[in-house]
Parts: sequence; C-alpha cells; structure tokens
Amino acid sequence: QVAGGVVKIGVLTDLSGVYSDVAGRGTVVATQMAIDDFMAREKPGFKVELVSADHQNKGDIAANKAREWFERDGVDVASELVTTSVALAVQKIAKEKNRIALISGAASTRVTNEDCNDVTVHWTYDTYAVANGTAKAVTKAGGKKWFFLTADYAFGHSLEKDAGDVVKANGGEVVGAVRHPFPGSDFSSFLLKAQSSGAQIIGLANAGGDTINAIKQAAEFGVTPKQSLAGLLMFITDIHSLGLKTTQNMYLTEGFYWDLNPETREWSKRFFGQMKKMPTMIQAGQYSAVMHYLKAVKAAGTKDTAKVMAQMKKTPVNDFFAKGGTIRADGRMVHDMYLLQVKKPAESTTPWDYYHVRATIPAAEAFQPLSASKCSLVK
Amino acid sequence: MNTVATHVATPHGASAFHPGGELLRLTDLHAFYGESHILHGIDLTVNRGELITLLGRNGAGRSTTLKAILGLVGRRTGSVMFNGTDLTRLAPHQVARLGVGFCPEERGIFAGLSTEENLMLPPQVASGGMTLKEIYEVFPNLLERRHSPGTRLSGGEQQMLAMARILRTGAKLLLLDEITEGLAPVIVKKLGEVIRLLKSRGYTIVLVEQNFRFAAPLADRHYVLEHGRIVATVEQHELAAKTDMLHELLGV
Amino acid sequence: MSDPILQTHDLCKEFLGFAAVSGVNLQIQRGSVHALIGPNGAGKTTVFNLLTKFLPPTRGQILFNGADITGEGPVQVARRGMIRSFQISATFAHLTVLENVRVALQRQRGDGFAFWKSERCLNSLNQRALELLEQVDLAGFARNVTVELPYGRKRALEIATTLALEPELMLLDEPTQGMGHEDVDRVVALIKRVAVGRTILMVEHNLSVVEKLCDRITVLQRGSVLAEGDYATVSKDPRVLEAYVGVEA
Amino acid sequence: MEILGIPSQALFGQLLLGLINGSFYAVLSLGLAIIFGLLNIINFAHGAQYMIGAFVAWLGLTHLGINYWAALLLAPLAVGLLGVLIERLLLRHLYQLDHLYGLLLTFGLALIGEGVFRHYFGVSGEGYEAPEVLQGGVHLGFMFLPLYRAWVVVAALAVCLGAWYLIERTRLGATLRAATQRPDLVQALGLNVPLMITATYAAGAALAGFAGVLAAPIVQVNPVMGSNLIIVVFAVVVIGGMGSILGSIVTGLGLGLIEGLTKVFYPEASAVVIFVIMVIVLLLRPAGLFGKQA
Amino acid sequence: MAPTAPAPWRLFALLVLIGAVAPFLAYPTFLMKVLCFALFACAFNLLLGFAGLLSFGHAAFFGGAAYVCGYLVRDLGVSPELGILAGAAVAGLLGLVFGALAIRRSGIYFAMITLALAQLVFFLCLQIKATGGEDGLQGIPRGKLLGLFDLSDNLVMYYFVLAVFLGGFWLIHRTVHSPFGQILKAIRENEPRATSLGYDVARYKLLAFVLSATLAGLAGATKALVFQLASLTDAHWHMSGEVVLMTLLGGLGTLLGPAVGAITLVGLENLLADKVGSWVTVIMGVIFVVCVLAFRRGLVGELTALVAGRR
Ligand SMILES: Nc1ncnc2c1ncn2[C@@H]1O[C@H](COP(=O)(O)OP(=O)(O)OP(=O)(O)O)[C@@H](O)[C@H]1O
Ligand SMILES: Nc1ncnc2c1ncn2[C@@H]1O[C@H](COP(=O)(O)OP(=O)(O)OP(=O)(O)O)[C@@H](O)[C@H]1O
Ligand SMILES: [Mg+2]
Ligand SMILES: [Mg+2]
Repeated sequence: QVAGGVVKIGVLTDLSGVYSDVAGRGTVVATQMAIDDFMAREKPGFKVELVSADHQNKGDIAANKAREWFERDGVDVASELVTTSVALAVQKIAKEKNRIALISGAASTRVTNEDCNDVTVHWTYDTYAVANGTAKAVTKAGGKKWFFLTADYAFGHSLEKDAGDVVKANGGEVVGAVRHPFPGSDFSSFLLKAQSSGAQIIGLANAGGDTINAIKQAAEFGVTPKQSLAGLLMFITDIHSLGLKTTQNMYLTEGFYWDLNPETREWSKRFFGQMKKMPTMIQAGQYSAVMHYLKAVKAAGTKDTAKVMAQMKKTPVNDFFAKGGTIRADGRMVHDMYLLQVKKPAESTTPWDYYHVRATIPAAEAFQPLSASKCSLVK
Repeated sequence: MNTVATHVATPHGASAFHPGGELLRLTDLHAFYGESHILHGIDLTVNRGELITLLGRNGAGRSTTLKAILGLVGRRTGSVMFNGTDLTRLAPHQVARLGVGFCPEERGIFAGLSTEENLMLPPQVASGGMTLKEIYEVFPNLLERRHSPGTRLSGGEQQMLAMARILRTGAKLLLLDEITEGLAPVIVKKLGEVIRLLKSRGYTIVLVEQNFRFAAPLADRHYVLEHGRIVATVEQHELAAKTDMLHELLGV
Repeated sequence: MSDPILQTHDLCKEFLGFAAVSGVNLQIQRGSVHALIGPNGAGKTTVFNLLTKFLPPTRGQILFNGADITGEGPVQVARRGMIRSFQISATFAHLTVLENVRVALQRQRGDGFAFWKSERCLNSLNQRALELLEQVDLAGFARNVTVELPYGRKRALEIATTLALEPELMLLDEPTQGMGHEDVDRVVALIKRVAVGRTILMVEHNLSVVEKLCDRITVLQRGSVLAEGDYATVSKDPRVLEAYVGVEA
Repeated sequence: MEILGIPSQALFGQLLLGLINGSFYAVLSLGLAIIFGLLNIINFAHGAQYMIGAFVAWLGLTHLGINYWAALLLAPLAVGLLGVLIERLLLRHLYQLDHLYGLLLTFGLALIGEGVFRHYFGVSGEGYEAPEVLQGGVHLGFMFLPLYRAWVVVAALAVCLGAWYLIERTRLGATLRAATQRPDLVQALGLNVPLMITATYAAGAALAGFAGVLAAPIVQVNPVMGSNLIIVVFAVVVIGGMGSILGSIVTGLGLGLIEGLTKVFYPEASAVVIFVIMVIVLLLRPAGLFGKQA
Repeated sequence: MAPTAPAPWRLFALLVLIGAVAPFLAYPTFLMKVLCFALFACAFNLLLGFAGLLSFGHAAFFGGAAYVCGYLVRDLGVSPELGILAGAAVAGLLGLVFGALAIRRSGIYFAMITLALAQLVFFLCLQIKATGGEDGLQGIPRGKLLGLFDLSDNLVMYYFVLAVFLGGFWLIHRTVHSPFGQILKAIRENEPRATSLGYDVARYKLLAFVLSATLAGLAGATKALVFQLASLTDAHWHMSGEVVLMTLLGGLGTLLGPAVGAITLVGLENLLADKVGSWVTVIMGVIFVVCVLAFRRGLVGELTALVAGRR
C-alpha cells in the first residue's frame, strides 16, 4: 500500500548541543542526500518526506517529539538519535507504536543488548566496536601496559570495561585507571597519575570535550610522546579541532573515513559541497541507513514495520559506507571497522587528510559476538 | 562650644561672603513621584548667609522640596537657580559638587561602612570644611564609636553622623531635614549652637523642622508649606506678631 | 505594695568590648507607665533589645512575673505577653490595616500552620480587629493598604497591633518620634487610654510627653542608671539636667 | 616516603596543580565577587564573558595575527567594553529591583552568548597555542611543570593582588558598597554613581575576559567552556563571602588545593567536594569565610 | 487567561473546562508535559512569589521524585498512583532537609545553599546504579491507575495528569489564602515585626518550603510516568533556572502566572525544536532578557495591570 503513498522519515538529532558537530545538521543533510539519490536512482512509486527536529539531548523532548511524529504526523522511522539516553527512549516508543528506529549516533551497546527490540537497527558503531578495535590493535602492536582515564559515568565505565577486557585477552595488562568528573576541564592531575603509573598506553575512556582537553593537556605535560594515547571514542571532527600537531600518531577506530576509496571520496566530496566539512562516521552511516531502509520499503512494497524489518535484515548492505554489512537478529548492523592512526603534520597533504588506515577490522570481529549478547531476541 | 568656634573656617573665604546676594531661588517648582503630584509651584529665595526654615505638617512636602532641589524626585518642573546655574538640568552629583550639602530625614547611614568611613564618604567639594578633629569635638559620641558599623549606631548617633558628614565637605548651602529628630535635649542644644556658628561663618542653610521651638530663634525667615504649596511666609521680625497664625497652621 | 512585673539584675551588654549597657537594675511596677530616658547612645534601645531577647545579654538576669526569662528566645518572650514596638515604625506595609491587626490576633487561634483551611475562617477576627482600630481611631482606614497611611497613623496602627496580643507589658521605643504635634497629642492620648490595666515601658526624648504620661522614670547614661524617680524628682536632679537636658546646674 | 599510600613526590605534584587551578578560580571568582559584592548583581554571564575572552584571543591570533601578549590586554578590554554596553543598556534598569532580576537577565545573556558562538564556531572548539617562550617546561624532580602553568599562577596572583589593593586599601571599595546601598543618596553627596557602577561592572567582566585568555592555551576554546565553570566559581565566591575581595581570592586558591587533594584520594568526589564545603561553611559562617557577618 | 483574579471557584471552573476540552484541540502528550511543568512552576511560585524565598535547587525535588517514582514503578512494580505519591513524599523529605539547612539564611545565600545541595542530589542521580546514570531511567511502565484505568492510553493518562495538576493547583491556591498564607505574607513584609508578635518565622518558612518541594515532586513524579523516563535533565540546575523563567514569564506571585509561563515556554521549546536548530538557546536567552526588561510582572501580571488600568 506504499504505491502512490508517502514514506515519512524523521531525523531526531542534536542540532544545538554538544553533539551538533559529530551529528547535527550534517545528518539532516546526509538524509536529504539519501532521499534524493534514492528517488533519482530507484524511481519508486511513492513519495518520501523528511522531517527533522532538535532534541537538545533531552530525553523528554525526544520522547515527546517521537510520540508526536508517530501518533500524529504519521512518521515511519525515527532516525539518527545521537546520545544513548535519547536513543533508548525513542526505541521504546517506536516499539510501542510499532514503527522503526534507525540509530546512527548513539554509542552504547545497551541499544542492542539489554534494551534491544525488533524494530531497532543500530547502524554505525558502538562502544564495543570502537574500544575493541583500538585496544586490540594497540596491544598487539606491543602496547601491553594500559592506564585508563575514564569519564565517571556509565558510558565511560563501559568503554573502559570493553577495552580493558580486550587488552587482557590479548596478553596486555591494565596497570590502573582513574575516574574523572564529567564534564571536566582540567585533567592535569589525572594525567600526572597516568604518568607515574608507568603505563605505555593511556586509554581515553571518555568523549568529546573531555577527550580533546585530555589530549591537549597530555601534550602540555609531556605525557606524550613518552607514553602514547589511545582515544577509545573519537571522531574526525575531534582531530580536526585539535590539529595534527597534538594528535599525531594516535590510534583510533572509526566505522568510516572519507579517504578510503573512490566511492567514499566521491560521496564525501558531495557532502563537503554542502557542509564545508568532511563527514563523520555518524553522518555517513545515517545516509547508508536511510538508503537501506528506503530500498527495503521499495522491495517489500509496503511500509509495514515487520515486513520492512524482515526485508532490511535479509538484504546485505552494500554501499560506499559498508560492504557486505548485515543486520543481526539483535538489530546490530555489523560491518567492517577501520583502525586508523593520525598522520604527522608533514604527512598530511590536503585538508582533512588526517589518517593512515592501519587495518581493516572484519565485521565478524569488529562487534560484540552474538554469543555474548544480553539481547532477549537471540536467546 | 566656643572651642569649636575658633576652629571653623569660613566655607569659601571671607571674600566670597557678602550677605544680601541671592544664592538660591526656586520659581514655580513642581515635583512628582511617579503619578502623584507632590509640589504645586514652590517659589522661594534664599540669600547668602541666610537661614530659612520650611515648616508644615507631616506630608506637607518639605522633604520633597529639598529632594527636588537636588533632583532626587521622580520628575520636576520649574527652575532652581543656584548661584546663577539652573540645577534642574544637572544630575544630583553635579549639584552636590557645586557646594550643596544634604542631610536626609531618614539619615541614610551606610550599613557596610564603619562610622568613620561613613564620615569620609562624601568628597570634598570646596575648601574650608570642618576637619575630622573639629567634628569629633562637636560630636564626641562619634569619636567613641568611630570603628563600629554605621548602622550599629544608636538612632541619635546616626543623626549626628548624617549631619557631621556634610560639614566635612565644605558645601556652602546646607539642606537639613529634621536634624533634631530623636535627639536628646542636650544634643539638640548643641546642634543649635553649631547651626548658629555655621551661620556666623557665612553658611547658607535651609532647615526643615518639626521642632518649632528649635527653629524659631535661628531663622531669618519661615516658609509654611501645606499640600505642596507655600501658604505663609514669616520674617524673623514678624514672628511675635504672627505666632498665633503659625500655631494655627502647624497645630502646635 | 511592690509588685514588679519585670526586674533585671546587673544587666550587661557588650559589643566587642564596648559596654553599651552595664549593670542595669530595673524594677518595673505592674500597672505603671515607666519611661527610659537618656542621652543618645545611652543604651535605651539596647535595653529593649535585651528585654525582648533580640540581643543576648552578656551578663545579668531578667525576671518577668518572677520567672527567669534570661535564656528564652524572642518568640517565647512575646508569648509570655511582653510585646515591643520598634524605634522606626514596623507595620506590614502591603497588607490592609485590618489584616495588620488580624495577623496579631491570629496568634491566639493557634492555627497559624493550617494551610488547608480557608482564610475566610479569619473573618471571625474582624470584629475584634475593628474594636482595636476603633481604640486608635483607625477604624475609618480599615480597608486601606498600610503604605498609604501617613506616618503618625502608622505608629497608631503599630500600637493597635501590639494591643491585639493583650500584652501585660508593652515596650514602646520612641512612640512619638518624627510626628507633627497633632500626631504627638493623638498618640499621647492613645497611650493614656491603653495604659489602663497594663504596664508600659517606653523610651522617649520628648520630655513633655514623658511628663504627661509617666509615673516613673529611669535615666540611663553611658549604659548605666544615672537616676530614677518620678518626673518631679528626676527633672530636678542636677546630674540629669546636665547629662540629658544640658544645662549646667 | 609515602603519605596515606601516596608517594609524597606525587602529592607535591598534585598540590602544585591544585594551586594552579586555584589561581584560575581566584581570577574568575574575583571578577564575580567584584560584581557580586559591590553591585549586588549575580553575574551569570561571567562564564560566557570568560568564554568570549578566550575566543577574542583566538580570533585575534588566527584572523588579525594579534599575539598572545597583546591579546592579554586587548581581550579583557573588548570584554570590558561589552560589559559597559550590557550595564548601560540592560542592567541599568534593574537596580531598584530584587537581585533575582539581575541574575535572570545575565542568565539570559549567557545563553545568548553561548548560542551565538556555538552557531558560528560549532562545539568541538578551537586550539590555541601558548606563545613560544612559555612552551615546554621544567623538571621539578617530583613533576614536570609546564612553563605556561607557572606563568598562569604568576599572572593570576599579580592581577588578584592588584585588584585587592585597589579596592580594599583605597576607599574605592567602601564607596562602591555605599553606592549600591543607596545610589540616590550617595549621588546626592557628590559622587558620580552611574559612572562608578558602569566602570565596576566593566572591570569585573574584563577580569573574566582575562581569565579566558589565560585559559585559552590550556583548554580547548569552545562555546561551553564557561558554562560548566560558572557554578563552581559561584560556590567559591559564596564560600569566600560575597563582597569580600580577599575572601574570593584566598578561597579560590584554597579550594583549588582541596579539589586537587580530592582528585588524589577520592577522584569520584572531586566534582562535588566544593559544594559540600560550601554547605558546611555557610552553616557555620552564614556570611562565608571572609564575609562581614550581617 | 482570566486577567483580574476572579472568584477562585470561577477561575477553577474555567481551568477544568479548558483542561477537559484541550486534548481534542492539541496533542495530549504535549499537554501532559505542559501540565507537569505548570504544576512545577506553581509549586515554585508558592515559595518565591508568596514566601519571598528564591530557591535555585528545585530541580532536585522535581528530578529526585521522578527517579524515585520511576524506580518504584519499574523495578519494584509499585502501582502508578503509589509511585507518584512516594515520589512526592520523598521530595517533601528532601525539602525538609534542604529547608532545615538553608532556611535561616536569606537572599542570595539561601539561593546558593539550595543550589549547592541540588548539585549534590544531581551527583547522586548520576552515580547511583539504580538511576541508570546518564542514560536515565528508561522504559517506566505507566501501568493501571488503581488497577482500573489503563494509563498507556494517552487520553486516560491525560485526564489523570489533569486531575493531579488541578489537585496541586487547588492546594496551592488554598495555601496562599489560608491562615498560614496570611502569616507568610506578614513575614515577607516585615520579618522582625512578625517575630516580635510571637511567630516563629523559621518554622513558617520551612513549612512553605516543604510544601513547595512536595508539589514540585508531585509534578516530577507525574512527568516520569508521562514520558516513561526519568533523566538527568530533570535534576540538572538548568531545570532550576527554567522553572524560575516560567514563573517570571507568567507572572511572579500571581496564581495563574506560572502555569501560563509553563505553557508558553514548553510550547516554544517544542515549536523551536524543529524550526530553528542551533538558534534555540539564543531565542531562549532573548526571552529571558526581554521579559526581565520589558514585562517584569509577567504575562498574567501585565494583563491584570492592563485591565485594572482600563477600569
Ligand atoms: N518616594 C515617594 N513616593 C511617593 N510618594 C511620596 C514619596 N515620598 C514622599 N511622598 C509623598 O509626598 C508627600 C510629601 O512628602 P514629604 O516627605 O515631603 O513630607 P514632609 O513635609 O517631609 O513631612 P514628613 O517628613 O514629616 O513626613 C507625602 O504625602 C508623601 O506621602
Ligand atoms: N549591634 C551593635 N554593635 C555595636 N554597638 C552597638 C550595637 N547596638 C548599639 N550599639 C552601641 O551601643 C550604644 C547604645 O545604643 P542604643 O541604640 O541603645 O542607644 P539609645 O539609648 O537607643 O540611643 P538613641 O536614643 O539615640 O536611640 C550606642 O553607642 C551604640 O553605638
Ligand atoms: Mg520630611
Ligand atoms: Mg534608640
């Protein structure tokens, strides 16, 4: 019953808050690109509308909007949903209203574990994927002794745990950890502890401003380069704002980098044309997710949630963002992740030319295995 | 007291002191507090070295007259000529700097400041004000309490402080509002002497008083206000003749 | 005949070493009008503050109706029936005149914390309130908001409020301060009226008022009692004349 | 040698860092205390003004090539000017009213400032390099002290003491206090109150700007850098005793130290320790440590 | 809104009427949010507007109650009505503690102590396991009211919330116009005088504070059910600021003002959400500034004045 009908896509993101750089307007733009491309290439028999809203990182505003969209405005998918608290709230409403939640921005593994449901897809990354990738690679590369600088809230804790396990699993040891208040502006005293801990690697189990300031001050206090830092959750925008001088040689894991191959470059350039910034993995992932959804609707010939979900899960994801990506029963979209190392200023030739791609982490290893899942759908 | 007399210098050098010369003239002065129209056209003149009083019942508008001279009322019309300058165009601090000293009825002692800080607060506007020493001789209580917070002073002490404060600045025109309020007779007496002294030194004084017995012997002229208008003017020499009329008006 | 309602023994108050009140022994006879006079800064208001517990005494003892109240707080003292007025008039500016008195009357009802009751239940107090306002001839102003009253009236209202608490002992700090003569006379008459069957302790600088009203006078100077007696004796006392009135005798 | 299981070496280091942060608190709370205590305005915009100070420095460097040292002068000036405007155009109308309104107005201004900068510069912020002479650092044996941090302490303390002297050792302070209590009367006594007030507010704002420049090389310059700090700084001022200049300075340093120690012994609590102290202090000394008891 | 304060029952009838038809004109979930904040603001106004105490820590009661209610209902399977009551009760107790510590201070110091204490509560909300940290307390079931009415039906939920609001509103109105309210007024006018008349000022303020806290809690707990979510934003000091804004915007010390303020603000927030993007904070800021400068008496206050003026 889609034929001639309308598919409504809602982008619920942070347009004004701390995540407005990594997600924000960029995700709205990406969504629009996805819709345009879809209409142009697929010539579907239905219209696609885009609505977007700013949830200001407040769960209740998000919940309010989502309900309004589902109940009153007939929106079919709520997408993006950066920051976990928002994602969790909306994914529950989606379940209740039997609509779809396409999550690109949120980081927590809870989305597809404790709180998983059959109307949610977690697309781009999660704390396990990013922490795991970096930790494993760095440990394997000889960084055996770790010290964690952890933001003192659930998100930080889970990053630390995920990374810590991997370190130990790969024959490394965790010599210590310190919890810093969130948000913090001065990390010097924590860095001093890290310094005296004798660790080779300092794992930054925090995000955004905290990570940035920690890195900046690590350089100031001569922590680096003697010890090296590993950002467990970082985005290209962070590197951009810190500059290569302070971040060079850092390891990090992302689900996307604009300079991977012609395809990614082509898309990213188009994105850059509109945003004057290269895309973050969240923004690229958003495009991929929306595109996949629209294709599924066309293929299934219906907007019916169950049918579309089934269609999405049975078709592999193949686009510039992911090759052979698949959506698991728990709603996790698994795809290759990339272990990246920040270039030295000298090595960077063009603007936004920031990373060496050190390794591709195959989808199978990148994400938490289903066996370890706490999701009720897979038990 | 006469000890003090020897100390006090003339506020602006004997030369500047020529009685008869007009110092302050209010013409058709109206004053308003927001909506309420308080003064309805006050006309009065004060010559150099004169002391005049504003008498009247509570709420007659005497304090308001003083405030209007300084520009502390909401709005005012008419003119206030002081020494040839029209004060209605000036901000209060500019008026004060021309040499107008004001002692408000509610005393206005500052909580945060010690007695002495209160005393030192107003800037010198002209040479020849009293020195601290002289002031403390006139008001020994203040000397004793000079380090305690201004608002901790007793009612009377605060009154003295408010008065003393402006004697320092060397202002030549003093606007005094109910200065004998709440003072023991002994102090009232002393104030009387101080006033007389200031007068003899060529200060010009506008005195607002309830205490007619205090004011009568000091003043060259009395203006009686009622509902924001001047209803009677009594020269010193007419006092005897018009006493009954005054009592009538003031309900003494 | 000595039946003191209030006694103090060696009452002292020091502010950072400065003795505002030192060794004051007062004896206020029941039913008398007692004046506390003295030069400025003598310690009159401070004595008031000590008696009503707005200040803790440094030393000494206060007996009210024989009971030692030295350790009690202002509230208990007020509840014992010793009510004060302030040197600068104290009313509830934005309540109506009637409400001002009612607030005082409310206390006996003891339902001050009843936030679930309607205030209409307070109307039962209006009758009494009006009577009190009558006494200070403010009945005409009952519905006015207090700020609008002229100064003298405010004073009268304050007294009415105080009366509402049926005080055994009223402490009035300069009740006629800042008043025109007609107001002064009104208040004097008023105090005379309410003094019946009550004890009043007042601070007053206006000697004519003291003369008209007071049976007994205590003269303070530099914090201690200089002289005591009825107006005739005190006003003759050379030390008083010198210290207070300011004539070398 | 160890103290409570912490090698004394490390402890010294932490104390020193505490002192450094403390001197930051000191400058910030000083500005706040001046506005707070002398004008009775709760300047919620202080955080924003701090942020703007930092941004001015950054903009100056990247667009106009104004170096750090010049910025150290110019940025406070710019923020001070902004302060003049705010006071003249907005705050001026609120003095007769309850503090509440000043607080709300400046709160609004803070939101505006933050919003505008966020719109134009995003949230991930900009980096600002310390000047060459202050890069690198010295080994103190027990820790590596970046030169820049040392400079922060020096500069901060110098400014604080200067301000303190100006306000407490001259009659300026007393006059200002009187002026906020009874502006009309003080003016009638011959002091140009409106001017004094404008100047004071501007000075307070300028101090915030100054702190901003000091901070720029240490923390990422971003639109929200102030909003998280402001509450803590408020606490400092309140603990020190509103209006007490010395209080805010000493308390600033002291709390820096205490916070530093908490970061050693119980990091989790370092976010709230200041508030705990604040509650305790206010219960024991209602007007704060150095405040004049009412 | 009724401009001049009409007879309470008329005002009340009006509210009931508006409330009853509203869900057919506007979106229920949105209305519920409005009602919760309206109650919150009214509770706050009881303290600031009628007792003259500025608390800058009311978020603690609002948020705290939300968490308590959420936890009881979700993890201990308590019935919604009990959950809400419990939330309010805890907020009340919290208020008692805050009050006992702060009440003897006045003005800015009072505001600051409450703020500090609220920060401590916020810290707890962030740290305690049961609160789910920064993710908040998710997926709180609405359950069945008294085991009869299924609250997962938005309309039923709405009328329940409406009832809660009206109840709270009535209590506030009653408090303001009670013997207690009278004395509160007197205290605000002239504290030493009230003392000298034999009133224990501190105890009266404390009661006012506890009442305000309890009602704020009631609002918070209800909100937790409405959105099936208790999050840190409810306990963050920004929330304390927001409630001040609502109260001021609507009209300080007016009975209806805070409610109006809440409607306006929540409405704006919702509206701006999809219109202006990153400008939202700026616009909020401008509102603050404008309403402080231009109409200080707030919407209702100004209206009242206007009508009174025309009389
Ligand atoms: N700030 C003000 N706002 C509004 N009205 C005022 C204000 N100050 C005084 N008034 C009114 O102005 C009138 C005159 O007041 P003013 O103080 O001049 O009286 P006064 O002659 O000094 O008598 P007294 O000082 O003995 O009360 C009074 O009716 C008073 O109510
Ligand atoms: N809280 C205080 N701190 C310091 N000194 C004080 C305090 N209260 C009063 N004093 C001092 O104690 C002395 C007595 O003050 P008090 O107010 O009792 O005088 P008084 O007799 O009422 O004078 P007046 O008739 O002028 O009101 C004064 O010198 C005053 O400065
Ligand atoms: Mg007067
Ligand atoms: Mg006295």
